[in-house]
This record gives sequence, structure tokens and C-alpha cells, in this order.
Amino acid sequence: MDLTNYFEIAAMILFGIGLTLLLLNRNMIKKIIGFSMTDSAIFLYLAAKGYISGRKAPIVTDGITAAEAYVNPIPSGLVLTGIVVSVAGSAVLLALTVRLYRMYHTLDLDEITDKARKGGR
Amino acid sequence: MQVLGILLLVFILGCAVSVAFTKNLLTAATVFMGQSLALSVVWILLESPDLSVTEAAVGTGIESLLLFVTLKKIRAVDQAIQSEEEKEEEEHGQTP
Amino acid sequence: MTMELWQSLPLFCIILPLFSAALVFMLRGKAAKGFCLAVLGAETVFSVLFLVRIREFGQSYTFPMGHFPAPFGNEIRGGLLEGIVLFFFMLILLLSLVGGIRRLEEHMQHEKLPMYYAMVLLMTASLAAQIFTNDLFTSYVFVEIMTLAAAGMIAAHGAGRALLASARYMIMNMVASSLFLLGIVLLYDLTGHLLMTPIRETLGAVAAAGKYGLPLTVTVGLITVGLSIKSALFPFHSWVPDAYGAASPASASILSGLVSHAYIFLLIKIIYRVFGTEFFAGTGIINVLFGFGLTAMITGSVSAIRQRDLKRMIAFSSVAQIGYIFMGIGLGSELGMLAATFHLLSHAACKSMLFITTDALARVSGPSTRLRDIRGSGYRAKLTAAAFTIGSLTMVGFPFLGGFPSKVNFVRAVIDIDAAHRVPVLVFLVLSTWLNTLYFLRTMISIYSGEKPDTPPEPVHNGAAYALSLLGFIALNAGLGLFSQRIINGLLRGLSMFS
Amino acid sequence: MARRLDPKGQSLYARFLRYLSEGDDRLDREVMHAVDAPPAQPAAETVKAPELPARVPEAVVRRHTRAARIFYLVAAALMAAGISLLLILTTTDLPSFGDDGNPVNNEVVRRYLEDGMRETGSVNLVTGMILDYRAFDTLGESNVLFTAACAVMILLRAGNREERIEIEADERMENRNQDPILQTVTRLLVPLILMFGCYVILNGHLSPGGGFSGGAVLGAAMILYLNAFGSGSAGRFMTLAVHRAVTVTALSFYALSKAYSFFTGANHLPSVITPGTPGNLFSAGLIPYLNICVGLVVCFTMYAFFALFRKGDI
Repeated sequence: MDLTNYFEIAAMILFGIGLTLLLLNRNMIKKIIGFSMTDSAIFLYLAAKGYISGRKAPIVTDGITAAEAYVNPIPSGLVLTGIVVSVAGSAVLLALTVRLYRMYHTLDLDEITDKARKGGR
Repeated sequence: MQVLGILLLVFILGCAVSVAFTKNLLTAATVFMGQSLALSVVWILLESPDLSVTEAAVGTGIESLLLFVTLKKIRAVDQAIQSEEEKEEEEHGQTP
Repeated sequence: MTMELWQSLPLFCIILPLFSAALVFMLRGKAAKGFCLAVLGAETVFSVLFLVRIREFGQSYTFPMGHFPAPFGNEIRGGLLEGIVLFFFMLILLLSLVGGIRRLEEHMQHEKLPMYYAMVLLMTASLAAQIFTNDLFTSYVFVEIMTLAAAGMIAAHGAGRALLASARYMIMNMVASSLFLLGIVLLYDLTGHLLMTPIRETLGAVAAAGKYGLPLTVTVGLITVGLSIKSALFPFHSWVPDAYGAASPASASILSGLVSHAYIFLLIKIIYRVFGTEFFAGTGIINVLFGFGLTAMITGSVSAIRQRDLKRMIAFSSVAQIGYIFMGIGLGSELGMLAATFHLLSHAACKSMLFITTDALARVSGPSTRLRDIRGSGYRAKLTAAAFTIGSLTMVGFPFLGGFPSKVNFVRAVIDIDAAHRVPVLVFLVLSTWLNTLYFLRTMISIYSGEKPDTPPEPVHNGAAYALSLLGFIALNAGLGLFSQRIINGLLRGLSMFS
Repeated sequence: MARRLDPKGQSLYARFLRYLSEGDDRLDREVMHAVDAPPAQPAAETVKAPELPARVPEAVVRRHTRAARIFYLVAAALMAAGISLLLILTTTDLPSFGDDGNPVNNEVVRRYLEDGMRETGSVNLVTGMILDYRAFDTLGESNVLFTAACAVMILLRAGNREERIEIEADERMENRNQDPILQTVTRLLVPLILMFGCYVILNGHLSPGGGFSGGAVLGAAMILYLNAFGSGSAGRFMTLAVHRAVTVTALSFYALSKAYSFFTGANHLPSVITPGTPGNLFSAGLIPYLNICVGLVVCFTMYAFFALFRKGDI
């Protein structure tokens, strides 16, 4: 195993933890945090892929426009897009959580399901 | 950079695990905020200052704020229920 | 190469609803509704124009989004298949909204309606973008728009069950989005491109060199699983009955008819343009899809039979029909893909109509969607019951309607495969169709059974728009059946210029 | 009708009808209470009486959760480990970290880095990439935010009067216990944060940052103001009408200008937008204006999220 890619390995472990939280934890807030973590993990992986050792951030300094001077700008751009998308998703989920809590007084998704079934429509 | 990177990554993973195991939701939200902050340092290490600024503003700032305000709303609902129950108990106490 | 004006139609189809979504947010009341419907009408007209011109043009073309050519800038791509699918999607969207708008106004607070219309328009834009885009990351962004808009649409109903359904929908879809994004990121890592055409070229070289065996399989798996969760393939369908059952009819109809099918269309596009059909058939994933599709055909129908609630029954029937489509994809042959794409259109047209009518049937019976309560509702709401009957007949594969050529296509595709697998798959098909018939026939009978009321019941007005939408849906389903050969020819030509 | 034609009730049709009417209750219970009703329960007792199902299953659910908790934990740990392991195995096969020769560093990156400044006029190549080369994604992205704002507004905007009154009472409570320390600090900090946010937005093409980060900073400043001074003061300049006007103007300008640029680009028409002199504040074609648009959308959306969460209105 090549140990220089520890960024990727950490990202993948984070992805596993986040996805598990999102899928199996029953608390809505934990689910949302898990979702954010999952996305962070993907972004970490992507940003690590853009890095090239010994190069600078892709902001032109001193008029140098050689490709050998800067790291890859594409992953940064994609992650920038991704972060905002992720926040949008979290906001909608949190809003749903608040509404559900007002209605059922619990954050536990299974309990909410039970209460909704019992309450009929 | 290598040492700092590894330390930060371990911190991030530690945050993730502790979020999974903590019972207190406020703690979970705070830990998540810390993780986000650590991530924004990691972006600097990876030579993406744009991401660092965005993560600090969006991840650490806005998203944590949204989590906190959600928790606050939830506590407000809880308090409303409690006071209602107390009222009901008082009424029950008065009837017999 | 200079472009003709009609070749910019896909761009207009994407930009117009994005622009008007912002505008509709400013309007209120009738103006918002009228504007939204006008934009959807314009979109339908655009799609017809595009379909006519691309048929004459006879080949697909790429349209750069900006001043930079393909591997550097973003691009979209139009072809005959895209044109056909866009036309059907836009028409179904328009009809669903027209048919469900009255109920929507009852379910929602009036000052919130413009936001709903804005979400419908955003969804229109993302449907068009997903149909035309030639870029994986763009497709991810628009998939997210669609997911958020769909969740908002489910929750718009406002009842507790709708909120719960929306939360479950969001959670499953967020899992799927994460998997899909990770798949895209891994692909980017392997090939260094995000546009579909260059990825495929690089991927061909990589696969030929025999490098990256495991990562490629994992990548294909992640993207496929992500999109199949979103389109409610069998083991991932847990959110379906709640979401379709609890939402307002317009939302349920748009969700079941368009959203899940748009994801399948995206998957087909990725299979053709990114992986290539041979490479995709070479991975084991295709067999998994095939197996899941077959299982969904049976389990979906069995669950539908067990339901005593009409909406949930139709939702489970959706699961079964999605299984058909995935089975067609999983066959890995051109005939299978043809059957899948045709079924995609016919199922979208039919399911949307069924969800619109279900709600109206419930209104004249109590209001309740329980099968026991809707008995005899056929006499209380004649047009609705007629439309429901036609929808049911389509689902079971009655001749002259969209479902029949679809089933014929599937049988042709199955007969085409090797002899060892042919018979069991045919048995599955027949069994599933039989189960299908069982529960739809039961529903039809129960609608027309029960006592004919002596005194005419209190009439429930659904409005002229509703009747118009039902007539449109009936015409669409009949058209799919009557002109099936022309549509199938178009799809065949479209598929050949798709890759 | 049917019974008359078929007196014995043996036909398929009659059996269907019986299946329909008799099977109802039994199956319904199975489906509806599959989770919470113990299987041994006698069928007759679980009628739709409102109290019985409300009491009995709750205890059952408790037991069910306690038994399931261990299973959940084990499953969760196994799943996390499994996914992580599979993906780690995948990543170790992939191109290695920080290497120049990876497939990612191909001709596309080379062109972005070498010609990016000349072609887009942006010194910050990331901004140039997301707002010019791949502007379509970014257009979609700001619309993701808009979609989310619509959805949150549908969910949380207080509609009926009761909700309004309740929330207003809450707000009055909240506004009363304002903290003078917080207010003083806010008075000092908010202008600085606002200035920083504007700087980040306006210099998006020259230095790190851009519309998204700057907009989020601005939004955070306004949230801070709202928290320190209560909704009364914040509501003086942030009303729904302002929010609407700004968002709509920004988004439609964005969509229209990008439509123009896509259209001219695809048709190879000359565009009036030129990159200008890289390094100047007003250079890089549309990028500064797009950054301002994105910044405004992000700022107002973030504020709207927070305000909707806090008081159910903007």
C-alpha cells in the first residue's frame, strides 16, 4: 500500500462514516450532519486529486502563465460548486426537520413513521 | 506539511466518529463546526485558497448557524409542550 | 460550422424556464399561474419544433455552451432520441400541472403557490438540461435541482405524512446523490475529463490497456446504483409508496411520470456515451441490473396486490414497471434498449394520468383512496373513471394503447437472447403481466361495481382544465399505441445516433 | 347486479368481489401494522378503535427499538468499515497523490493554466474556469440555491394567522432580552465583515474568493445583525419585497447574460464582451458582474434561510 495518498484514504473513511450516519442513524440532525460529512469527504478526495506537489494555487502571480507553475484548477471549481449544492440540501432537510418536530415532537425518524401511521392520514 | 496534514485528517476523522457516538445534539453540531474549520485549513494545504474561504464562510458559518437555529427551534417546541403539560396538570389538580 | 437558429432550441429550452422561474417568484395569484402555464406551453412548442427539425436533419449535433470548443468548454448535444423524450416529457409535465392545479390550490396556501410554480419551472429546466447535457458534472448539478424541487413538491401538500414522505425521499436521494457524485469524481480521476465524449475515448484506451480493473467496476457500480436509487429500482424503492401516496396529485404525477424516468434516461445516456454499451455489458453490473429488474417486476406487483389503498397500489405498480425498464436495459441488446426507452415513454404517460385520476376518484368517494371506499365511483365521476380505465388497460397491455407495443417490444427483445435464458425470462414476463392484470382488473371492476346511486350524488367540480388534461392524456396514450411503429422507428434511429 | 347473474357466487367475478370486500380488514392490518402489532394478536381485537392501536404498539415499539439497537450498531459499524475498505482498495489502485503525470493533468488543465488569463481575463484561474469555461454548471448551481430557497419558504413560511401570532410572541420575547455586549461588538464588526465580503466578491477574479464565498460572508454579517438587534431592526431593510427584487434581478441578469454568451459562442458570432486587461478591477468580461450577481443571490438566500428558520418570515 502506498502511504502517500493518506488524503484519499482519510476521505474514503470519512465517506464511509458519513454514509452510515446518513443511512442508519435514526436521528434527523445526525443524518444531516452525516450527509454533510459525506459530501465533505468527496470534496476532500477531489481536492486532493487536484494537488500537484510543489506547485502554487492557480492564481496568476508575476505574469507567469506556465502550466508547470500551478496546481489543477478544475477540482477547486467543482468543489466550490459542490459545497453550495451541499448547503442547499442541508437547508431543505433542516427545514423538514423543524416542521416534522413541530408536528410529531420527536427527531427519531422511526418514531415519526409510527406516529404518522397511527394518526392515519 | 505532511505532519500537519496527517494531524488535521486524524482530527477530522475523530470529529466524525464523535459525532456518530455523542448523544447531545448540540455537541454534535459544535463538533461538526470544528471539523469544518479543520477542513478549511486542509484546503490551504492543498493549495486551494478559494475553497478555504468558501468552506470557512459556508461550512463553518452558515451551515453550523442553521444547525444551531434548528436546535433552538426544537428546544422552543419542547418548552411549549412542557408548559402546556404543566397547565393541563394544574387544571386536572383543580377539578377534583 | 455555423449553426442554424433551430439548433439553439435546446439552449432556449433550458434557459427560458430558468429565467422565468426567477420571474414567477415576483408574480402572485393568477398571474403566476398563467405565466407558468404559458412557459410550459412555450416549452412544448419548442420541443415540437425541435423534434420536427431534428428529424429532417437526421443526425445529432453538439452545441458548445460558451466560446470554447468541446474538451475545454461545456457543451450540450441534441439528437432524435433527445427530441422525442423532450417532447413527451414536456407534454406530460404540462398536462399533469393543468390536471392537478385545482387540487394544488386547495392543498396549499395561496401566497405559497408562486414558489411551487417556480419549482415546477426549475424542474422543467433541469429536465431539459438532463436530456441535452453532454457533461457529467452539469448533470449532477441539475440532478440536485430536480431532487430539491421534487422534495419541495412533495412537502407542498403540508400534511404530516407528506412531510415525512418528503424527508424520506430527501434522505434516500441524498445518499444516491453522494454515490453518483463519488462515481463522477472517480471517473474524473481516471480519465481527466468531465465531458462524456472525451471520457469515453480515454476510458476505451484505459480499458484496452487492462488497467484499473477494480476502480472501473466500482465507478460503474456507484453511478448505476446512485441513479437506480433515484429512479426507485426494486431494493431501493422504500421511499416510493409514501412519496407518491402522500403528495398532491400534480406532484405525484410529475414525480412518478417524469422525475424517475428522467434519471433512467440519464443512466441510459451515461451507458451509451460514457461507458459504451460493450464495456457496460462487460462489467457484472449489467447482470445485477437485470436481476433487480426481474425481481422488481414480481415483487412490485405482489406488493401492489397486497395494498388496499389505491394510491399505494399504483405506486407499487410503478416499482414493477420501473423493473421492466431496467430489465430491458439489463438485456444489453439493442432491442432491449429499444423496449426500455419505449416503455419509459408509455409508462410515463400512463402513470401520470393514473395519479391525476386517482385523486379525483377519491374525492367522489368520501374522500378516501381505500379500494373498499371507491367502489361505484365510476358512476359518480364518469370521465375520470373512463380515463382511469384507459390507464389501467394501458398498464395491462391492452391493444391500441401504449402498453401493448411496449410489451410486444419486451417479448421481442427477450426472444432475441440466448435460448438458455429465454424461457425463464419469458415466464417472468408473463407472470408479471398476469399479476398486473389481476390488480388493475380488480380495481376497474370495483370502480364499476357497487350500486348505481338512485339519486345523483353531489357533483364534484374538477373544472374544465382537469377535463382537458384528461382528454390530452387519453389522446397521448392512444397516440402511443396507434402510432407506435413510427415512434419505435424514431427511437431506433435516435438510439443509433445516440452514442 | 352481479349477484343476480350469478346466484351461487362461483364465478370469477363474484370471487373477486368477495376477495375485495372480505379480504380488506385482514390485509389492511397486516400492511398498516406490520411493524408494531405482535403477530399473535387476535384478529378481532385490532379494530380501528382509536385508543387501542395508540397504546399497544408503543410498548411494542420500545421493545423493538431496544432489540434493534445492537443490530443497528453492528450493522452501522460493518457498513462503515465495508464501504471504507472497498473505497480505500479502489483508491490505492488509482493514480497516486500529487503526481504530475496523472491522467487528470491533461491538455484541458494545460489550456486553462496557460491561456486562461488571456482568454477569460481573470487572474484567479479558478474563477475564470467556473464563470467562463464551465459557466453552465455555475448557472445551475445558483439555481440550486434558488430551488432550496423556494422549498424552505414553502416549508417554513408561517402561513396562517395562528402561526404568525405565535412566532411574533416568540420574537418579542427574543427581542426583549438583547445583550448590550453583543450589540456593541456587532456594531463594530458588521461594517468590517460587510466590507470584507464586498472585497471578496469584487476581487473574485483577482484574488481567492468570489461570489459564493463573498456572498456567504455578507449573509453571515446580516445574520449576526439580525441576532444582535432582533428582527425589528433587521426587518427595516430586509423585507420579502427586497429579497424578491434582488434575487430576481440577479438571477435573471445571470441567466440572460449567460444565454447571450452561450448563444454567441455556439454560433461563432462576435461578442461585445471582451476580457479587458487582466489585473484591473473592471476586466475579465462579465466575470465581476456575474460575481456580484452570485454574491447577492447567495447572501440573500443564506439570510433568508436563517430568517425563515428563526421567525418563519423574511
